[in-house]
Amino acid sequence: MLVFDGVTLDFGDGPVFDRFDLAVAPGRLVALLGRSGCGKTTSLRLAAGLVAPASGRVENRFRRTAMVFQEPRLLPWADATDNAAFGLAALGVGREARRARAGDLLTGFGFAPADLGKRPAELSGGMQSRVAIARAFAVEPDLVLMDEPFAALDVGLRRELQDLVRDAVERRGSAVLFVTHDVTEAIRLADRILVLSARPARVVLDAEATPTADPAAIHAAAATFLALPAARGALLER
Amino acid sequence: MLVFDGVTLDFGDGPVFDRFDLAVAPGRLVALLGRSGCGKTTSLRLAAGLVAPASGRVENRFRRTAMVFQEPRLLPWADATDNAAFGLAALGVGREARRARAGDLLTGFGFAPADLGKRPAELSGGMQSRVAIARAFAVEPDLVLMDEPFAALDVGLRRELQDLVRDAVERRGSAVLFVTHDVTEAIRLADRILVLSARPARVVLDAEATPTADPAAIHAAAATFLALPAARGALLER
Amino acid sequence: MNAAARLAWGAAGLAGLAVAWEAGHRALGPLVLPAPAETAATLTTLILSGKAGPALAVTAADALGGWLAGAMLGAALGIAGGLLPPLGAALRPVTIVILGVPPIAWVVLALLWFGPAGLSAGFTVLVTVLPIVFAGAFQGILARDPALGEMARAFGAPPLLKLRALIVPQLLDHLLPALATALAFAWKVAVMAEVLGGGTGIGGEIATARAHLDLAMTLAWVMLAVALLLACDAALLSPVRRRARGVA
Amino acid sequence: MNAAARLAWGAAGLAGLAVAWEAGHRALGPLVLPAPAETAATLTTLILSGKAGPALAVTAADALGGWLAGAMLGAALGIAGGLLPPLGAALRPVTIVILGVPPIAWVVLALLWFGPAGLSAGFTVLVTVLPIVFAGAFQGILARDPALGEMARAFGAPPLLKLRALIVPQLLDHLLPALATALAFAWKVAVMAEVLGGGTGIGGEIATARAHLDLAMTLAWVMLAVALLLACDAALLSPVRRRARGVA
Amino acid sequence: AVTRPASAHPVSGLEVLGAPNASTVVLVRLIESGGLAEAAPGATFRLWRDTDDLRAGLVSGRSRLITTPIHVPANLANRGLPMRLLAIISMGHLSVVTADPSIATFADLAGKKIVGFFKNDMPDLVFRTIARKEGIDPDRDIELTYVGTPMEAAQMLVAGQAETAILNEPPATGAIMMAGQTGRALRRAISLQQAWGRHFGKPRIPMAGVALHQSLIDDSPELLAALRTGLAPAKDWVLANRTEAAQLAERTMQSRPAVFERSLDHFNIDVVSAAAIRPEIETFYRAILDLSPATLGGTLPPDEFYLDL
Ligand SMILES: Nc1ncnc2c1ncn2[C@@H]1O[C@H](COP(=O)(O)OP(=O)(O)OP(=O)(O)O)[C@@H](O)[C@H]1O
Ligand SMILES: Nc1ncnc2c1ncn2[C@@H]1O[C@H](COP(=O)(O)OP(=O)(O)OP(=O)(O)O)[C@@H](O)[C@H]1O
Ligand SMILES: [Mg+2]
Ligand SMILES: [Mg+2]
Repeated sequence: MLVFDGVTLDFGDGPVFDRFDLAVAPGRLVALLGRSGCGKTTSLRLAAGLVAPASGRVENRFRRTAMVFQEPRLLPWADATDNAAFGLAALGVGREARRARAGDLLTGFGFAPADLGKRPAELSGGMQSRVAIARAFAVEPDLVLMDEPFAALDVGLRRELQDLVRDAVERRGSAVLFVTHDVTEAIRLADRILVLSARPARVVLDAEATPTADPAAIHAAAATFLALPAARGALLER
Repeated sequence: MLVFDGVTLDFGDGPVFDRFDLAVAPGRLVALLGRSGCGKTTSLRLAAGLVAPASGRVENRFRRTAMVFQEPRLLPWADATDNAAFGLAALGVGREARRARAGDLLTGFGFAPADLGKRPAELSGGMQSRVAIARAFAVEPDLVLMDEPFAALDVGLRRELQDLVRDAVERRGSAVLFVTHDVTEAIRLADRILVLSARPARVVLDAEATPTADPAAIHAAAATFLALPAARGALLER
Repeated sequence: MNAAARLAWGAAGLAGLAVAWEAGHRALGPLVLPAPAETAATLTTLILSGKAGPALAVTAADALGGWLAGAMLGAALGIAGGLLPPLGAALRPVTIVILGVPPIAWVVLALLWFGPAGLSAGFTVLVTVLPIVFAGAFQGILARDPALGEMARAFGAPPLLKLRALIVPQLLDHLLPALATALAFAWKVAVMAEVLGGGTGIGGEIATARAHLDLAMTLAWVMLAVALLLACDAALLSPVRRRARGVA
Repeated sequence: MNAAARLAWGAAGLAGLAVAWEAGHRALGPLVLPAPAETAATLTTLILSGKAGPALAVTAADALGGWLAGAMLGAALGIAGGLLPPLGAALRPVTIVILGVPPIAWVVLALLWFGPAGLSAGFTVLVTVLPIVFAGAFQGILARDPALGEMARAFGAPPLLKLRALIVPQLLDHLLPALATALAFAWKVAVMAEVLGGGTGIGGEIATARAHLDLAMTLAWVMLAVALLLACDAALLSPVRRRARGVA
Repeated sequence: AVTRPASAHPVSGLEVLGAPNASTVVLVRLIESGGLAEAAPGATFRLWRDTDDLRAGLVSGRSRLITTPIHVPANLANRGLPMRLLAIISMGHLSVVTADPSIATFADLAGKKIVGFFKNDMPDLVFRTIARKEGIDPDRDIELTYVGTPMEAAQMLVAGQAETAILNEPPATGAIMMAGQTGRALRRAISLQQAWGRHFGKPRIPMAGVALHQSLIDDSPELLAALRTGLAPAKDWVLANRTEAAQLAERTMQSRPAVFERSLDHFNIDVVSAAAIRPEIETFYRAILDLSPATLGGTLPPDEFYLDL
């Protein structure tokens, strides 16, 4: 269970959060939507314990948390495999074993054998994203914090990885807090969709949802969703 | 006019381009689609003269080129305004004038006054993207090279900025080479859509298009587009 | 950490050093290590008697003049060498040689060119400072982010803008510590050159105090030199440190 | 640029230095600057006569021993100071003082602790090397990318992994040039300490050559020390330089 | 030497370099009393710190008149610099100073720890020469260690870090006085001059002198004449006016007057023509040549090296 309880946070130019509440239970994928700069990334950083709230409480009772940052955040001096294996290294997995596991994951994500040894500067943007995603999933986390993880990926890869995430939720019972700008992606994946207002962030729409892979259903739902005044106000209008 | 004529390029692990041709005329927005790692970013870097082809010719006859990189590439020690003003500084515009112009642009992109003085590390991902976009448009370029520029933006901002790009094409007659993963975005914006194959990159689909802002028309066209075997093969299937 | 806290901790560090000195004095006796208090008293007398001023002016001119010249030359060569790899590869071993050659090898040259009193101490400082600053500038150029360089090229930034907005801010990361180290060396080397040289400045006074077997006096002069070094570091480098990366 | 080109350019730089030396010799005469050829001949004789070996061993032990000890202490303190800001703020002025105090002040202490022969040259080297390496390590820690640190925290990386995979590779950027500078200083300071001290090692031989007013011999010994320094730099630091950032 | 006809032009801008050695006070007195004012108006005086300083002064032509340990001009003459030795001004100022009551003669040094200075330089060579003559192998029979300068050796003696050291003047006097203030008894146990006398004839060592560059003699015979007439009276004045001499030394050579005055008894100043005691000088040079030929540049200096006072 991940719980935000009355969280307040201010970077010095007005509150980003003001008594903000949130809960994510195992086996649930919660999608966060909201305009740029509203506090989505900050909420993930709070969840990961990278910033502490000024007041209120953040409690993460999951055993193993992993994070996909908005940027890849790869070690520039390590190759793709070692980067993908970083989380495993943090768990104490031996070098050979972790490289094998990371290599398998990356190959599954469309890496050619020659790409496995490339350093980040030699990888395309989407390849870097995939390394960052592999790094998170390699540790088989109970809670995955994902910050627009598929923004740099083409349609095909995006679908494959979306399926991977759903799979983790359904088969392993992982919890996912998923930030995205893409309403169709949220509808495709989420058990629950939260729309945040501009700063200070408040939940203006909290909708239960049923994940689906059917394109027609997704587009229909997206149109309906964006027609809701709360979503419209928070996502489209100035 | 931007012309690629028989361009070949190899980073040492097989060719990325092998006798690749491309032309972008003034007043035209050409969208590039293709799977991750196929060479889209590399084609923009060739156009900007940041890499030279091993053989073949890249000719850029536009007077003023600007680029929006896949990552923001902001100066970490400069604030948002100075970063957005960098292109103007390169043109020799005085400090006050360029900061004023950059500040106006950023405000137009949804920046609050307090955000103008923030350094990149204090900006959200989407805010950094916007600074990079402002940096490019501030110089009123004839040719804009854009690498997934709106991937980190919410629906509302994305639409606004898409309109800005179309505006530059239609009113100023700028040319745009636009890399995106989002088929609906390509359909919304492009005069011509190119789909690249996997490495070595080849144009597998070359479609003239008519830009439109009507959501229904866009979704219909996107479905039709993805039903084309060439697009389907290049974008969705492994 | 804010400036006040940094200052307080710095003072604490220096106080620790003074305590160690006092302990050494108690353990070894005044003939080996005079008491800090006695040394400070001697220093006060020196300052009040007006003897400190002129010596200090000479040493400061030697140290700061040599540092400035060496830093400018070293930075210019380091930047040029960093931007032009063949030049850099050619200069690197040369600067190592310059750094590694003990002063005895060129003291005759310096004395001949600059005379015993005049500039020879400053020249020795220059020769010490140059390679240190060269290494810092060179590394600063090499370590810069290529992604930002590409961005600047894509926007056709002229060389001067690149220098000001990209190269210098990244350079300072490496250049500032090199300048600080070089500054400390400048004081030390100036004093040493004076001790071995024409007998002017603080070094000359130290040589005399030593000839008199007067340890407290020797240490008082050393203390003066070190105090000036700390003052210089605070006055010259702290502002740059604060402004670093603050360039547009 | 590949290793061969770098080597060639480096040799070109050193050749330029030799040309300057020859020109100086022609202009100033052998009493000021002996010919490079004469010096090289003297050096060859020295080596063949077997006098060079033992002196060299003593100096190498002084220089490398002091360097190693100073580098380890300096790096440890620098890393600790970088990771713990108050400690860093306290240590910085202390290291500046240590750096800025002229060797004459240390000589008394060194003589006392280590006697006239033994370790006093090594100690002087340590005292010179420590602050240089401290500054490099300190800056290396401060300059590391906070985004990567957050990433490691998010994955719960244990301290050792952080050190190995994140801190060290970023550190090397600053630490390696500091180690190289310190190494050059180590040789120079070891030689100088021997010149001023008990008369052992290359420095002792230089002191003797100087007492004989034999400039060619003095420079031959200096050349030997510098050649060793260049060899050391190539042997000790180049591998690390090549491996830098190659850590998992 | 060929001397040109006397010129009427005085030498201007002459920088006289004095050895960092108490006997230099003789030449200083000569300058201060105006003895050179006519031949070399505006002559300045400065101590040289090491032979590099001296060499640069001589090569550049700034300094052509010096006081110096006498092996230095001989060495330079052998290297092609036309140096001439005019007079000896110090007949030796080395002694073994100790806190060890058991040391009275050279033989007592056997098995002891002794601190020396300027290894392989003249003081060391003198000590080694005498030790050999006394039947002591300085490398085996005694534990000889070296420090850089006499000041450090004196410091170690005073601080009790060493029991016995070879010292020159005035550090020997300074060490004894300072130790006395703290109740530590130091004394001059052995005069190296006396020891020298036992083996080489007279109990004195011609150690320091006044030397000139040949070009100075050519340019200004008047200066040479002024030196010839003035040096001996300058010495006499120093010996007769010890307090004033000490003050003079303080002003021009940064000595401590109290130490200097007491040390006067031990640094054996005298003014003797170089040509007149050439045999004694050559005895000294030969002794050095035996031990370390390079110190003199390999051979004895040529005949024209020695000038008459
Ligand atoms: N400097 C380099 N060294 C080696 N290989 C490189 C380098 N730069 C790019 N590549 C390779 O070239 C190929 C094309 O890269 P590019 O960045 O153009 O892809 P892209 O189409 O932009 O992909 P994405 O959609 O993921 O951004 C990739 O396989 C990449 O690994
Ligand atoms: N270190 C910081 N210092 C000051 N302000 C900060 C800092 N980090 C974030 N902010 C501010 O907090 C707000 C929320 O930022 P956050 O990164 O959470 O936005 P976001 O919702 O993730 O936006 P985006 O969709 O653009 O990524 C922004 O206004 C940003 O400027
Ligand atoms: Mg964000
Ligand atoms: Mg790309």
